[in-house]
Amino acid sequence: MFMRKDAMAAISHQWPAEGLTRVPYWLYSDSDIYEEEQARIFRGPTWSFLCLEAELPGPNSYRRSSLGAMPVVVTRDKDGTLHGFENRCAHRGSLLVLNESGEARDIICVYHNWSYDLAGNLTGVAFRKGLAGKGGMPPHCRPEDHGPRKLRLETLSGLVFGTLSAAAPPLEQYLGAEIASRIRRVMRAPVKLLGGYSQTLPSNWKLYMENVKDTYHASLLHTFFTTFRLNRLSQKGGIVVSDSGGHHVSYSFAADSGGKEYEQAGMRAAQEGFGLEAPQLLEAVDEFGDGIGLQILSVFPTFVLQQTRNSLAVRRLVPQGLDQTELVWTCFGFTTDDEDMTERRLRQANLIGPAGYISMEDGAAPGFVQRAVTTAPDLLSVVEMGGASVASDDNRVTEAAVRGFWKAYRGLMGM
Amino acid sequence: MFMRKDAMAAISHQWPAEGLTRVPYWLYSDSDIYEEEQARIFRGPTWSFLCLEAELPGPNSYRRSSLGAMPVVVTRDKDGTLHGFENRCAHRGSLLVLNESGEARDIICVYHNWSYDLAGNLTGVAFRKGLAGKGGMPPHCRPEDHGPRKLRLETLSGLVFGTLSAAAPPLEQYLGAEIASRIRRVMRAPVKLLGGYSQTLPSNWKLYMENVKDTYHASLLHTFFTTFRLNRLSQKGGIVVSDSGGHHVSYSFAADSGGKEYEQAGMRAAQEGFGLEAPQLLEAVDEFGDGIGLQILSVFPTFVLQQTRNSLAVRRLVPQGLDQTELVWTCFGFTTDDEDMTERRLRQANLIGPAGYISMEDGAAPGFVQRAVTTAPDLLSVVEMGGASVASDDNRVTEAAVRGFWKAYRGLMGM
Amino acid sequence: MFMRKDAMAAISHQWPAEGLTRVPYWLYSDSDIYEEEQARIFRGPTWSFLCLEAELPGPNSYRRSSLGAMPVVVTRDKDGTLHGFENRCAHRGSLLVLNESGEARDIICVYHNWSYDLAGNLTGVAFRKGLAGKGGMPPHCRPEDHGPRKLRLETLSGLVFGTLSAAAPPLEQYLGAEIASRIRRVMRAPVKLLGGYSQTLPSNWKLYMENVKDTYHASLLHTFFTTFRLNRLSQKGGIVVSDSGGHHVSYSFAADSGGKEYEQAGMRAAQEGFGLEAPQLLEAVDEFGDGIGLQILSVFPTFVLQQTRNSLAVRRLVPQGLDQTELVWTCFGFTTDDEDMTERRLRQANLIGPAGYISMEDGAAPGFVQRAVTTAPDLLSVVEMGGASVASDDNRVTEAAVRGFWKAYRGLMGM
Amino acid sequence: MNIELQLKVQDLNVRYAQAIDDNQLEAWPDFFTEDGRYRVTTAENFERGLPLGMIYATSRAMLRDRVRSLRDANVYEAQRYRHIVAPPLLTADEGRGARARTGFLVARIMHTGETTLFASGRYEDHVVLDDGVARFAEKVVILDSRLIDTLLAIPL
Amino acid sequence: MNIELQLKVQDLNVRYAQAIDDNQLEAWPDFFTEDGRYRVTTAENFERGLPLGMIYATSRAMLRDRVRSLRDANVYEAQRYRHIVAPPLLTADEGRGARARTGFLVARIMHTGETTLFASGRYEDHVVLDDGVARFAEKVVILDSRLIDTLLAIPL
Amino acid sequence: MNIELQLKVQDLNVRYAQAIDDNQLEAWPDFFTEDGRYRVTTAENFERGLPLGMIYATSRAMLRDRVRSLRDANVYEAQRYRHIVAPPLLTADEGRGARARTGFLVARIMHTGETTLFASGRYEDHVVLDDGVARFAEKVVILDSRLIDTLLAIPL
Ligand code: FES
Ligand code: FES
Ligand code: FES
Ligand SMILES: [Fe+3]
Ligand SMILES: [Fe+3]
Ligand SMILES: [Fe+3]
Repeated sequence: MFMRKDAMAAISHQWPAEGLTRVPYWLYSDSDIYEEEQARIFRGPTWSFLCLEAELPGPNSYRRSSLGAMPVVVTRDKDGTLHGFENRCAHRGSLLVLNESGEARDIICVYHNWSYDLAGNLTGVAFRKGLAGKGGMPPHCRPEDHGPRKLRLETLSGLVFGTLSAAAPPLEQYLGAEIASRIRRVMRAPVKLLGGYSQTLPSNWKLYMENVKDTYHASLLHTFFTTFRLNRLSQKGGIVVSDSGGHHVSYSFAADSGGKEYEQAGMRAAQEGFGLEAPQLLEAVDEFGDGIGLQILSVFPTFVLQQTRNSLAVRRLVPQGLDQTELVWTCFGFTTDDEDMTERRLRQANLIGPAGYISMEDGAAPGFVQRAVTTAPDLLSVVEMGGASVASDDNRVTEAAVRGFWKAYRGLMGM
Repeated sequence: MFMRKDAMAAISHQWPAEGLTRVPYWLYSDSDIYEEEQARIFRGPTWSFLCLEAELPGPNSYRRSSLGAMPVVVTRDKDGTLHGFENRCAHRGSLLVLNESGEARDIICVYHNWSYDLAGNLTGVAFRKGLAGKGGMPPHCRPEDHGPRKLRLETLSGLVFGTLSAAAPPLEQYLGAEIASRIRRVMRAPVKLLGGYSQTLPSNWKLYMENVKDTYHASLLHTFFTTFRLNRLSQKGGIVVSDSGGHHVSYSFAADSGGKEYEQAGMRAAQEGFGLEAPQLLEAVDEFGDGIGLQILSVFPTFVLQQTRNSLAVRRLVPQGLDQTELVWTCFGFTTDDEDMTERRLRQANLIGPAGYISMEDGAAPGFVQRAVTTAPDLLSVVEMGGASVASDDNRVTEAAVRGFWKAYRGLMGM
Repeated sequence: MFMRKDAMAAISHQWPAEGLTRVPYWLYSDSDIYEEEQARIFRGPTWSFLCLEAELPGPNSYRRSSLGAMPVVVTRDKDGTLHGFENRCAHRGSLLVLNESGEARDIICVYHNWSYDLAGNLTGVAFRKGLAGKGGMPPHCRPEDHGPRKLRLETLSGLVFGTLSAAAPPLEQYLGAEIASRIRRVMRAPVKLLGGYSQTLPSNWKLYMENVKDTYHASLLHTFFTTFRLNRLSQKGGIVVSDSGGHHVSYSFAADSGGKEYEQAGMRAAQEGFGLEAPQLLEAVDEFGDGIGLQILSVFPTFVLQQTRNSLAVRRLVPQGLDQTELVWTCFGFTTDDEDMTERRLRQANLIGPAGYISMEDGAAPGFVQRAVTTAPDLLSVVEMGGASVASDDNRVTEAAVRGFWKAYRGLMGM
Repeated sequence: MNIELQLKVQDLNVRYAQAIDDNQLEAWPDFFTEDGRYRVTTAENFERGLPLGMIYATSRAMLRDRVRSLRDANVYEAQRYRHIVAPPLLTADEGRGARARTGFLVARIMHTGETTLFASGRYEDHVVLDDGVARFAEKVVILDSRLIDTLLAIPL
Repeated sequence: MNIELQLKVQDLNVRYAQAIDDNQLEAWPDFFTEDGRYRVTTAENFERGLPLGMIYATSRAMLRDRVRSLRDANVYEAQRYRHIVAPPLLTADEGRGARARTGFLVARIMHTGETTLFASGRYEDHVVLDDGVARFAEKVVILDSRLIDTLLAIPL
Repeated sequence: MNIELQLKVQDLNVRYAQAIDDNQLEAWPDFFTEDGRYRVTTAENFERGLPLGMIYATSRAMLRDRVRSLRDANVYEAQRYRHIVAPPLLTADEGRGARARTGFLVARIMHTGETTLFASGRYEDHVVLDDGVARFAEKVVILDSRLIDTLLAIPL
């Protein structure tokens, strides 16, 4: 009799014997996997980036964010303390907060006006005692026990992270010393918001995170990059992979070694460069004093901190299904910036975002994979640049950071 | 090895021990549940509202409707008798009727011209005997056995209901005497159609039905309502819940007790009222002679009969998937109405529908719940206003009618 | 406890005892079936039409096509040899080719610039040896083993077919002599492309293929056809069904027997004809010299070759999900055509395609079935015109070719 | 063809659409005469001669009431419209004004960024010169579809 | 810039679109000259120099035949269009008429209420004055997409 | 109301949109003055006074650089736009030019045929006469949505 895929899938869902150098394609197209990730990763013992502290400017303010697909609210109460909780009412489960952000002393659910303080505590139940002695809620009923799940919050240099899990280690420990110091390097002063935008990615969330951690593609996919020699693998630089594998840093120095490996390799990316008519686009200053012109940093599962010359941004992902993900960008400078520096950051913002000279391809490439591998669920992706290593390295022709992602992923998914 | 959600779901799908005062959120996000509901509820022993008799004006007329997601046809034959059947051809399963409504003496499937009478009986098979003695259908073949499933129809005061099930009790018994009499109260004369429209609701069908039966939200979500004192929980009124639990009536008298409970409770809905510049909008007459200004009546699973002052409407739901539902409105008056009464109904129609002052929120609130609970499948909704009662009551600060819905639902779903 | 659909489905998924004269509706609405078809039929031992040789005009050209839902590339190398392979990179699985068609000496994946020859062989891995002695790929790593799956290609009179399976018999054997000769009849000279377009069909792919093989519907659904007597079942003609059942030909001669069966049967399609104001639309020449005015030919699973008078086209299907399918049309003539013949083909193209006088209905009818049968998964479609035969016949009032489709389908699906 | 009038009516439509799309709801009633009529209905109701509207106002005062309700009473997620209005087709040019039929599309953009084709239809307008200013004595919005996604808060 | 002509051509486009959107198909052929040509094709075919059309007529009579077939012979679900036509770009102003290029969007509204962005593209028109009346001597509808959802019954 | 100017600005918009929709990107910078400014931002940034743009150019040279990058460096799937631009609302008529606010919709058509409503918003333009030719001294594209599907390659 006809043998059903369900059964077959259950059998085939074993990680390949090769380990981290191979990734099975069913991970991107199985809807059960997607649901599992929401529970085990995003609602599990991981820290998700929620927003910048600067996005909650004053007391009695709130903004929406998410823990994977789960909607959450981040608030700053009247004493300036930050709180985070699920955006779900204790009563019938309505969203508690509808606006992206705003100011409020308390939160009132629109559906039946149950009220909450900014810590997410249920403080009022409309007509709890009924009306004129009739109706209302029995004394033994404890709706407070069904309140929105509260997040543990920790902030690092103005970045707000949250988790639902008591089992998650403290944030600094989760990040490790090197990642934390690389975050501090960028977040060196109070943040001034410059603006934001989002992209809808036609792919599974993991494909975008792999792209971020994939130091191998940078100079090959982004040919503006290479053509204008803004960055070449031949430039000095390297990667850092955290012990957990889940976090990484990729960096390179601004100076160009002038290597000719590209021309020798004779690859598409090596077509001879032409000059910009308006080179001021790239005019940058070494604001961090260490000569590093590019630093891409990721924190498992879905956070990115980016320094592209003087253009700074944080990104976070919101999974919206098996093959759709929202990418949220927030660009910033520092309150200490003068006008020229702000203008510089805005000009260099031409390099990033959905229209960015060196980032537009990243919006599409994960989708190219999604479309090709859905009909190859039982085949394997090859992740063996730099061997099987998941360690830090002083070169970027490696997929160590991608393997690191899968190391952390497998641990959490129990695969 | 990796444990799959399917298996886990099967385990978690147990109704919580608290009974009707708790509703598990997986009911709104599990696609198997959706399929089960189609079979056990909509194609099971329930009566679904199909249309108004007035929507089939004369003999030899038809219109499309649905039994849950299943497309059906309702007809009035040449003798004026009403019939209902599945909108599916006996042959290869094409829709039999494409237009929303029309006139016809028989129904001919466009695909291969098989013909049916208005009772849904297969009356003709094109080339059944072949052509020039060749081809055609073997004598033993009985395509009639595969004809569209026929509905049992019953009408009550101009409302047409249908069921596929022989096990469904007679309509009046299904409704119970009190619900039936409340229907007759409104349907007091021959109907004159005023028009209709539909809404796409971004939520599971059950969330909208709960909203209808939720007498607790009315004055809290709809602040136009309270601000203009069109209805306050403090006004005299009450609810009726049928023995089955599945049907309900909520009603209130037009006069306002002038209570100040809102101000005391100090809730959002209590902002001090301002007057209308054009109060004639609300000018109404007591056409039913009992002082009741508002009566909302629902019949399990998906019918609503509404009297908002002089604005009258029927509503029915068409589930279109786990998280999308179409809401179909038909507004009417009576053939006995004079011009002023018609104008009054049209003016008061500003209160209802997708743009209605006191109903637009009902199009959105169920979606607020859908979006918040999808990532909380294993948590529970709290339905304990008015305790655990599922009985009629003379006040509306209760969720008894919502619990009644779940009482009927569990019985049919075998949960 | 609550019994889940999954379990029930597994039970109900048995082919009905009646055999090929009944088709269960769950075949069109079960997502596991869809996945199974991709593996067992499209990636299994069947030949899929990929493109016309004329669509790869010169050496070093490529174009995209598909094997079911699987994206593939067809190329013509510098020696003129045709190749076909999966459109998926050996590395991380990106689409290799993005444009619909073009010219190239080799194929370079945009993501990390891995390169391939036009046969789909991996020829270059960027930085395989690393950079300045660092990074790169270990010598033992054989990414070549993960290259895009190669297709076996065979061409017949300018039609290019491909399969992934070594078990598929040679193309001519797969088709059988009669189908092959019927193909050769039409493809009688080098092809000149006239253009193309596509349709999105709101239905499962099988419903469209059944429509193509359904010689019974032609004169009943398409009333332009009958009204203008372009073709009547009463005209001489017949069908050919291959031994496998999967392929078919339907043909009729241009002359009209003038029979009155329609009027006698008194069916919708028989409304008295009116003349065309501009009859030159239908003016045709007997270019094949056999008097056959209409020949529709299908090859399992998803290829159609069509001759409607002098209008010639190939069609192929691309399943895009359970209830969506893309239909790709390419219309052509021959390099030997003179201007009048080209004009004739273009004028008669008014008969075909999404706006075709006798084909527009075929874009919609499968969707009518899809919408009606989704809520009848356990009911059966009746396919008994012409009895249970799956044989060739000299009349077209039969569903033999449709039964033939299911004969081939069941064999491959193991049902 | 009266180019002056044609462009005057088009200009009225453009300003009307811009006011709504820029969330200038308070300015909306002023595009109507004091006793101006506004009705939103469906082509289905309109063609079947059924009088029901989704919104039905018979004076500028009723429009102001709706604006105040939308601002102070009704609950709906932050959203905006983008109207694209075709050039008007003047069907009659009366002394004091003109009858105009105008096709339109409206995209709705939610605060989440989600953009959908929310409405399409035509305006059947009676435009008059109200001491020099072109205003709507009547505006009937006839929607091609009977279906509204979620709710209709902002006027069309 | 010839404002008069510009607005005349725009007016022709608006009336053409309204006639179709109002289901006045019988009026459709009269927007063409007696030997007017009408062709619907895709940008892909057009740019590759391939002559195939989805609809191809070389006279008003052929357009009338299509209307009669749509009314009496063809089977398709009730649906309507809503055209939004940009202002025309006059590319040449010949003695008896003008060449105009005009962008458009068409929304399709099914009887069920479902609204989709059905077509986008441009018109390449040859407009002539046919005893005083502006008509199409040729109208080529060039669709941006090669993809038609379900079927193309009502003309574009 | 200055009909001449109104139509001049509209004509500029139409030619601008056609150039982009016809893939004449090389002609795009010439719609701007030598030191013309071009910025694409979101209504959210604009209303909150945040200066960030998705694209930000302060000279024709920077626009030419972008065109050359789109042609020679950037990787994106073949796609085209279809702009529908409303009539402009002239908000100020200065000596050398005008301030115009113009609503627009943009459909995006992928090589696969897939058509989506890609963008909606308004142009805030400063149009000047540059030795007789109307050009943009500044064009700010304010998108109604903060969300871009996949990427933004072709300018809006
Ligand atoms: S759902 Fe929040 S108060 Fe009822
Ligand atoms: S499907 Fe209805 S006649 Fe064949
Ligand atoms: S995915 Fe093709 S080169 Fe990496
Ligand atoms: Fe990148
Ligand atoms: Fe309500
Ligand atoms: Fe057909």
